[in-house]
Amino acid sequence: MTVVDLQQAPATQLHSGQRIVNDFSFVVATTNGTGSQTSNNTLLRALFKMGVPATGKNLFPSNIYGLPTWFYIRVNKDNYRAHRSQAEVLVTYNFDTFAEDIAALPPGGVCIYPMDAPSGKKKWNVVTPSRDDIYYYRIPVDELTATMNPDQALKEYIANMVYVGAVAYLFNIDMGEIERALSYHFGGKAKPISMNFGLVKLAYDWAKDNLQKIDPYWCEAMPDATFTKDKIMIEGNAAAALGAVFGGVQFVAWYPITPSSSVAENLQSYLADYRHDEEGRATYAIVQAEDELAAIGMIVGAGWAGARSMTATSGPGISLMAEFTGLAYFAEVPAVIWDIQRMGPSTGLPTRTSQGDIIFTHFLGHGDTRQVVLLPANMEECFRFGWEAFDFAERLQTPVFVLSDLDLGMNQHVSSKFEYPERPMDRGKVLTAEDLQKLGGQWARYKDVDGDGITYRTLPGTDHPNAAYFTRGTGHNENAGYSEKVEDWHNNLKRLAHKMNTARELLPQPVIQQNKGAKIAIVSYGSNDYAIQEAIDYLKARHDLSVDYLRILALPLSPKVGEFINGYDRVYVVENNEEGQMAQLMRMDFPQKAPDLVSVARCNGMPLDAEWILSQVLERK
Amino acid sequence: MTVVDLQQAPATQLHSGQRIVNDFSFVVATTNGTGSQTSNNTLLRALFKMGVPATGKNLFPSNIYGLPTWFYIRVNKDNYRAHRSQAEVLVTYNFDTFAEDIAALPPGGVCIYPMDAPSGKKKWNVVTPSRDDIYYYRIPVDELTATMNPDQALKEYIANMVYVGAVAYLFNIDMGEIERALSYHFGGKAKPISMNFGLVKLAYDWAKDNLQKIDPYWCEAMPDATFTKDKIMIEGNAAAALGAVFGGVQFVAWYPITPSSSVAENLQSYLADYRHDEEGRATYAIVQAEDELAAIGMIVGAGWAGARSMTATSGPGISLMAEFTGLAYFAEVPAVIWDIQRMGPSTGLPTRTSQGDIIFTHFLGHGDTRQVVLLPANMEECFRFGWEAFDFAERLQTPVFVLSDLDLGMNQHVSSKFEYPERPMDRGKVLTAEDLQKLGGQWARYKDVDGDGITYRTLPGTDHPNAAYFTRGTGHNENAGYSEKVEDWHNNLKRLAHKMNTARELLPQPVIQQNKGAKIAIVSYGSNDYAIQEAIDYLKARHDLSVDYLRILALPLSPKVGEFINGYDRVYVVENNEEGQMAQLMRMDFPQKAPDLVSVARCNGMPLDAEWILSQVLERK
Amino acid sequence: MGRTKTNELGLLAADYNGRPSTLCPGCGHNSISNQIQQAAFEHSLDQHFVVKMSGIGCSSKTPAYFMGRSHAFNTIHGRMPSVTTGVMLVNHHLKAIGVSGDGDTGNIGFSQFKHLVRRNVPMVYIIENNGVYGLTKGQFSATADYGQKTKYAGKNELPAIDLCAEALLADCSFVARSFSGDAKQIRSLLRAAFSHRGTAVIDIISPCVTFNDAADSTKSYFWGKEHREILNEVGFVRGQEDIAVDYEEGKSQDVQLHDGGWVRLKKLDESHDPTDRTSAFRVLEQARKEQVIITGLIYIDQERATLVENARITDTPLVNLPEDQLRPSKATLDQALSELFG
Amino acid sequence: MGRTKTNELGLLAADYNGRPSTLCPGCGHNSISNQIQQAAFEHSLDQHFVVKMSGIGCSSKTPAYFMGRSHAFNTIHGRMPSVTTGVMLVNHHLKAIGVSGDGDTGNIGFSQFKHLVRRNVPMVYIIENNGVYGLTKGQFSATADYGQKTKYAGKNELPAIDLCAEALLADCSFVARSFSGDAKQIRSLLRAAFSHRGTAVIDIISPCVTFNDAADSTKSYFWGKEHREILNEVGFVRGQEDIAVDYEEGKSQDVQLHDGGWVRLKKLDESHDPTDRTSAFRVLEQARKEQVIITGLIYIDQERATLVENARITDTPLVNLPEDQLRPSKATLDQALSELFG
Ligand SMILES: Cc1ncc(C[n+]2csc(CCOP(=O)(O)OP(=O)(O)O)c2C)c(N)n1
Ligand SMILES: Cc1ncc(C[n+]2csc(CCOP(=O)(O)OP(=O)(O)O)c2C)c(N)n1
Ligand code: SF4
Ligand code: SF4
Ligand SMILES: [Mg+2]
Ligand SMILES: [Mg+2]
Repeated sequence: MTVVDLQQAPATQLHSGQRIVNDFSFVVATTNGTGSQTSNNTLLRALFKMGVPATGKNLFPSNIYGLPTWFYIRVNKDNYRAHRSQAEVLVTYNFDTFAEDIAALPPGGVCIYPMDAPSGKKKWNVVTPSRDDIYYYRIPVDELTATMNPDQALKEYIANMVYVGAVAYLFNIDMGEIERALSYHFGGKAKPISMNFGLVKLAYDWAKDNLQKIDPYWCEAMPDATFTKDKIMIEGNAAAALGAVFGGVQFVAWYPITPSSSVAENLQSYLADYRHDEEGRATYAIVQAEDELAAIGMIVGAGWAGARSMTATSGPGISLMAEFTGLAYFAEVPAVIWDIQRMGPSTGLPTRTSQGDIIFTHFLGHGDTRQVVLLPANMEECFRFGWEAFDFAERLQTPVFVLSDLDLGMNQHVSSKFEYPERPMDRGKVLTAEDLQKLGGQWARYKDVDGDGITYRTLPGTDHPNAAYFTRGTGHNENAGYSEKVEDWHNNLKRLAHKMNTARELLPQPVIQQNKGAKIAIVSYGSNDYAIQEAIDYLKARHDLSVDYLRILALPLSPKVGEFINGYDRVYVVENNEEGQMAQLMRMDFPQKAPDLVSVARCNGMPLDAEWILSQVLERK
Repeated sequence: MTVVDLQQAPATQLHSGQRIVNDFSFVVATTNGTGSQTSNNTLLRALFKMGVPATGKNLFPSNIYGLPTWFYIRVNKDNYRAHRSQAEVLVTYNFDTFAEDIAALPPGGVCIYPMDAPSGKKKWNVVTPSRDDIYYYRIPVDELTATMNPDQALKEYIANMVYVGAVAYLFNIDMGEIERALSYHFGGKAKPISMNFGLVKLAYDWAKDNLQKIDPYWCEAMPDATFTKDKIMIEGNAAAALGAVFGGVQFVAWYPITPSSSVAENLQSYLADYRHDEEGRATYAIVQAEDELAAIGMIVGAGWAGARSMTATSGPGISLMAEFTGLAYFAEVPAVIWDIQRMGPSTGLPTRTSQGDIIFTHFLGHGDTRQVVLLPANMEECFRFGWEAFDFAERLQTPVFVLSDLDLGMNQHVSSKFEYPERPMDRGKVLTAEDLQKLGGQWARYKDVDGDGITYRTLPGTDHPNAAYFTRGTGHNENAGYSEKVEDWHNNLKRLAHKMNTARELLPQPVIQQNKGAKIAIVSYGSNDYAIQEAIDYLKARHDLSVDYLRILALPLSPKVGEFINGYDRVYVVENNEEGQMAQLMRMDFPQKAPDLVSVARCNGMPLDAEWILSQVLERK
Repeated sequence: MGRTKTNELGLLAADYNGRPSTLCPGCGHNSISNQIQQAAFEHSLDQHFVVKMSGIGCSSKTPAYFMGRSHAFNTIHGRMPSVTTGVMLVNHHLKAIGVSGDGDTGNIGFSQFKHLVRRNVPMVYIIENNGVYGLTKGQFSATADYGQKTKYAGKNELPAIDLCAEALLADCSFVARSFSGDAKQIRSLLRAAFSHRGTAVIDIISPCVTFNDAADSTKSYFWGKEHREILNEVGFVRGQEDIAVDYEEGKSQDVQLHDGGWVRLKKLDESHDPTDRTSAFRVLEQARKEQVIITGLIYIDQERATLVENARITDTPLVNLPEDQLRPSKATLDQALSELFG
Repeated sequence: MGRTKTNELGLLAADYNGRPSTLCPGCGHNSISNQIQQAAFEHSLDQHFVVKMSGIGCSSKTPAYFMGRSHAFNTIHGRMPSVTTGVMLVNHHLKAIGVSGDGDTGNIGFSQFKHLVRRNVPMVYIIENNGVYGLTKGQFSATADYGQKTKYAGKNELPAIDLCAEALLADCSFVARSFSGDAKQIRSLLRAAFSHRGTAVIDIISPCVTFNDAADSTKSYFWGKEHREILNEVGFVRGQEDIAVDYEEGKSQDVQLHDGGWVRLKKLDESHDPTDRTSAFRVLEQARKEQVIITGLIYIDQERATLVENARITDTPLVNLPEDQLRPSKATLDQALSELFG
């Protein structure tokens, strides 16, 4: 990049004069730890309150301070909420990535950047952008910030409000809503609100006085639209935690790991708010364990003792939990494990999203182990599985993994208000002392009385002389006695397989979307949903191609998945990992249809986007 | 079982008078920790030296003392060496399993049992066997043992020699060979040899004087047969260890676990014998780690530093090694991990064999990890992979898992003498200081220079200013620098996938056995080989069914497997686990042929047997 | 008397039996099992509210051999502490008796052990310490003596970990040591431990008859040369009678093990103040120097808050709370949602 | 001078630089990186024979920021000890500098740490101890002070693990403690550690600017109420200047941290005999009682055999042995086979 002294940015008028309204994306390039999240969320929230569907994606580095961060805000009047990899409007405070950020803009794109040094460290005033086919606006970040006289320590933080003001002016974002958003952010505290909003207004006014709107992008309030009406904004990890609180979670053990920590941290704060008895005693316990081996061990212990227990982790933690979840599978102990997936292998990219743990988690544990997996796709399902996972775990007496991902977990998403659980808790087959009394003390821990593969258990502390049994990860007979007998082993494993078949029907069934006459279909799961919905619309609209769609909600796979795929010439299995892991699992479970499954898989740290899916379907017809 | 005083066992003469020679099985029922292994191996070895193919399988419990143990010896003149689940001749000292052991005999079977109490604990003298369609011989174990005047502590141990003598007489086993076998066992030490052989002879003579041979089973020396000529007897774990010693293993770290401990223990003793320099300093190091996490960590460190390093473990250890092997896969560090498979899930049955870790190990590590796996089928391959695994690990710069099993690892098998490695060690792509000098210091750790996906590494301690690089489990670019860039991530993962494709060709290729005109085939791997060979012979001989056979030696699967299976109407994938795990992997890799794969899988702790395989093939035509 | 005597719950000693042991005859662990069930009987422990917790090993199997009316969880190797932590937090009315081995606790489970103790999880934590891995046939554990030799594992070149000192350093609130043959001492320590609120660690030297068999180990039996010559396979186990000792507080006693080996035990007396942490350290350090095994109650802190207390949970154990205390109302959900941006 | 001075290898201080740090400005870890490279320069360490080992955490990232000409292995969380053990056994000519955090060492890696020390693996083991998990945003680690509060993690109800005492109890042969701001002391301890044969543990209190920010922590900065009101998100990090201290042996010094918090440091003097293990324990126990951070060389044992020595390996590092020393001859194989039954 040539460095010259340049007071004015080039501002060639390029667009045809047509306004592009509520259908473009912003990207805000900053560095992490500088407080830009407040500004970004403020913009997002203001748009949301204007009735404009807006989706935010935070692309942040795996450190604490000073490395590049990008925040994407997609504005879309049709309520498409998937990530778009192309942003038209760049706001940047990050000198280090300026060149690549500029290069990524489409022709006719917009770049907003400082004319002085917001952090006092970089020479924005001597930079020449490398392209002349985009619109530029320059803003005096430092100067305006200084006007507020902020505490030196807070200067960098406050400075972000300058772009909020400029963007509000340039793209017509409601200042009232911005104030509301800030007020929400600062919990109504007058001082920070006035300080921050003061600077927003200053910047807004400066922009109004000094900038000429030359680009075609506009936001417009959609007062009649229902996309955001009665909706909330929340992160998936908070939704999961809230769900668990309403699932009656009794015990949480965890070990910090990005991007799952906020599940536990939200649990901590929601539990503190909502789960005490009249005397203020907690109806839950939460432990930060010394590592993941201990976290999973604790929840297995708590689950065995009869509590609804959970942990949250990410890839490396899943690896470390293999031995214990194998035990829980075989000894039939309920437990709920949230895996907020990030990019692997290994430590990988801790702050990038992926769906890479599907196969590994489903088979987690040596020696013929199969784990139950739930696959939430949105905030509603994060909340729902938050409570429902306990029902499944206790009903099936097995670990239940909920595979969310960083995209769902750590981004703000618009959501319907969560529905209160529609049925009482299912605590599964537990025999009390009274039950045992009635049975004359006759029962066997691993005997399949009901024919569903699920047996009865007692909890420690059951006051009956026949209540006790011996729990073990070694081979056992129906009475939980140690056994090396071939028949005992076989019966037990057959029953476990049968239980997994029960699970196939019990677990959430796939969501199916069918049109008459479609010959091809997409199968997918989890956070890909937004992009797939959009891609299906485009395939119809642009290419007149009808595509049906099945979204998997759980593993082991429902027989409905098999029935569905049998109806199509070709089935595209779309997912966000390298291997095409779900396609692999489907090949295993539905070998007859394996030849017609097309794996559409990619993993680059970003959520999938509609254009890419569309192109894959078209390419591989 | 009725208990009466009975001096004579029923001895109905049932057989037609035809002798059944060298084609039947013994089972010796004792309790563990009583020293019966010496006796059993003595019989096995004597048969071997008589030229009679004999295969031993030890079925022992997961404790140290006093629980039921069965030792099977299959005698087969045609050299079929698979396990047979049916034994015709029972020798028992175990009162507790007497009833079930008797019940398991075929009509016309033989039962040899004490007439007094060998351990002084059980009332053998008052027992009535429950069947009258078998032959009985009773032997005065206690009385004969007492004659030798053994140290009280050794009585139980020595008493086992009584059945050796009786069996030798009844079934015509060469006493000279028995003495030789004992002499081998006791390392030539005169005192124990004479003590033990003395009792064998005493029992032999007693039997000669007191027992009338009434059953049809006979052993006969086969002086002209070549099945045992020039052969050795060895356990797979010893073969593996010996192989590793000749593979130049430099570092071993391990944590005890059945059935893998004897890999390390054999290593320890072989290394002590054969791997010191002139001054008696070790050319290796071996560490008993504090757990499997440390064991794998140590060998990853050693592999990174440039040493041939290995560990041996079993299922639970594999679970615990998931995180580290994911790191090694991604950071591209060589290491060799032997998994002597036992029955899972969880702690399962530690002393029973299985092939249950195939899928889990192949995908070991969260987030799109793929591991290289070798699958030895016999002693020759245990030895061979013992050294060759290092070549593959260093060539591919990745962990190499060798999946043996308890059947191979802990039983004595007849084997050809091992061949000395036919090529020098392949230490892989390592740049020395001189290499770097020549390159002018220009190199990049993760750059695919040769187009095979395998890149060059330097070792710590390379005396060149450009040698160093930074090894990490996080996303990295070609220069091993931390990178969150999409392109860097993609390029790296694509290269890793490419490397795995290189592996498909580099690793041992499948062993194929084809007959003209066969329409069906069996695919299998590992220790199933013996049973499959036998089943194929029977299918031809008894049912005139031609069956071809491919034995997989490595994962990821060779393209040859795909080519092979394309040639058949139906392919039976035979294996010793619950899920049919190899069938699943084949469905993944060869979806076009998935509909024609038939999974033939069973896991009951015993090696597969020919009759069962045969029945499965016939049933599922 | 004896056999027909009942305790406060009206139970016979036999009501505290478990299944027959499948350990080697003479294994120290069997003596400990006997004392656990005897102490439980004497203490009138209600078995229905006891959980027996263990890892993996010969020692970890023993919960099957005592108190058959109690729930038990034989978990995985080295991880009993975390499982017990979970159990006790969700049901603090239970009494947890954990049994572990020196390998289970000092090797693979070392971190869990230390962190459990640090958290002061209410439980009795018994280590049946033989310096070897019994179940996997005699390899050294981290508590093996420096320089110790066994015929299966050769010579140990590493210093022994002292699990009492480790517990103490991790702020353990009850630290004791005993010897498997000292029935009376074990029983009285167990009864004290049963009454303790926090983590009570009892490290019991418990010789492995089968594998820890060289003369120069503080935890061993000695087998003569003669025997070794004959027995060159692990497959043979020579059963033994239990060892029993009984000696006074403040005294030391040299105990001859079956095969000639000796251990020197020294029982703490009243001059030792078990509430003084510094002096507890000193006593252990002294014993280390003198190569004796100090037995008795080494340290106790009755004040330290337990993990359960710190959790400030309901008096009713969490597992016994009814649904309406676990699932907040619809109104609460509405409240929570209203606090979100929306 | 300074910048152009060369050491015995003819290298400039700058030759020991690494990549620019990506830690928070003012993070104690940065000061330590500087001292490591400075000490390495002064000590004329040959970087080609140094390996920089680490786990995961802000601290564990730092090997990227010093000595760019040395190989480095940034392993996985808490497992640096085992990896380093493997490295040093196969190439004992290397010098290993391990960097870990308190979470990495005291929590997830606790067992590996203790067992490494017990084995006396030749290496310098630096703990950059801030009482919190920096990289995952401020949760307490096991070294957090009892009762400590931070705005992100609330109040810590558990006793702190003292990693020096833990090392000592595990028979560590070199135990030292320092403070990230004490450049001179760190350098001299590092140079002593570089010369030590076995495991040299240096626990360096290294405040986390960003998360350990309540006044009542011995490892913390204090942020005023005012600030907290404005900043309710973790997303903002306030950079700071490094703290520097410099004081005499035997003296104590109260160090004011940027935001008002204090720590009291006390430097050991010559009256402390670092070869006396009992007195080392006493010094640590005393400091614990007085709530001061004792700094300096706490314990050293120059005699204890290292793991490498116990392994009795060739003088040539194993990795440098040629094929003919690694693969025995065909005759040896024949010999081995002939000893099998056959
Ligand atoms: C993860 C794992 N690794 C290894 C083993 C094998 N194993 C079983 S018991 C045991 C050692 C037991 O030693 P200790 O705890 O001292 O008990 P002891 O048998 O001596 O009473 C080992 C290593 C296992 N079961 N699980
Ligand atoms: C197995 C695993 N669990 C959790 C994490 C997440 N994690 C990364 S760093 C860290 C804590 C680091 O704390 P510390 O060692 O004290 O280093 P600091 O950042 O404070 O310097 C954690 C929990 C991980 N990377 N791997
Ligand atoms: S092997 Fe040792 S520890 Fe295990 S049961 Fe036998 S004597 Fe006891
Ligand atoms: S978060 Fe704390 S430990 Fe991490 S770099 Fe910042 S100041 Fe240092
Ligand atoms: Mg033990
Ligand atoms: Mg820290």
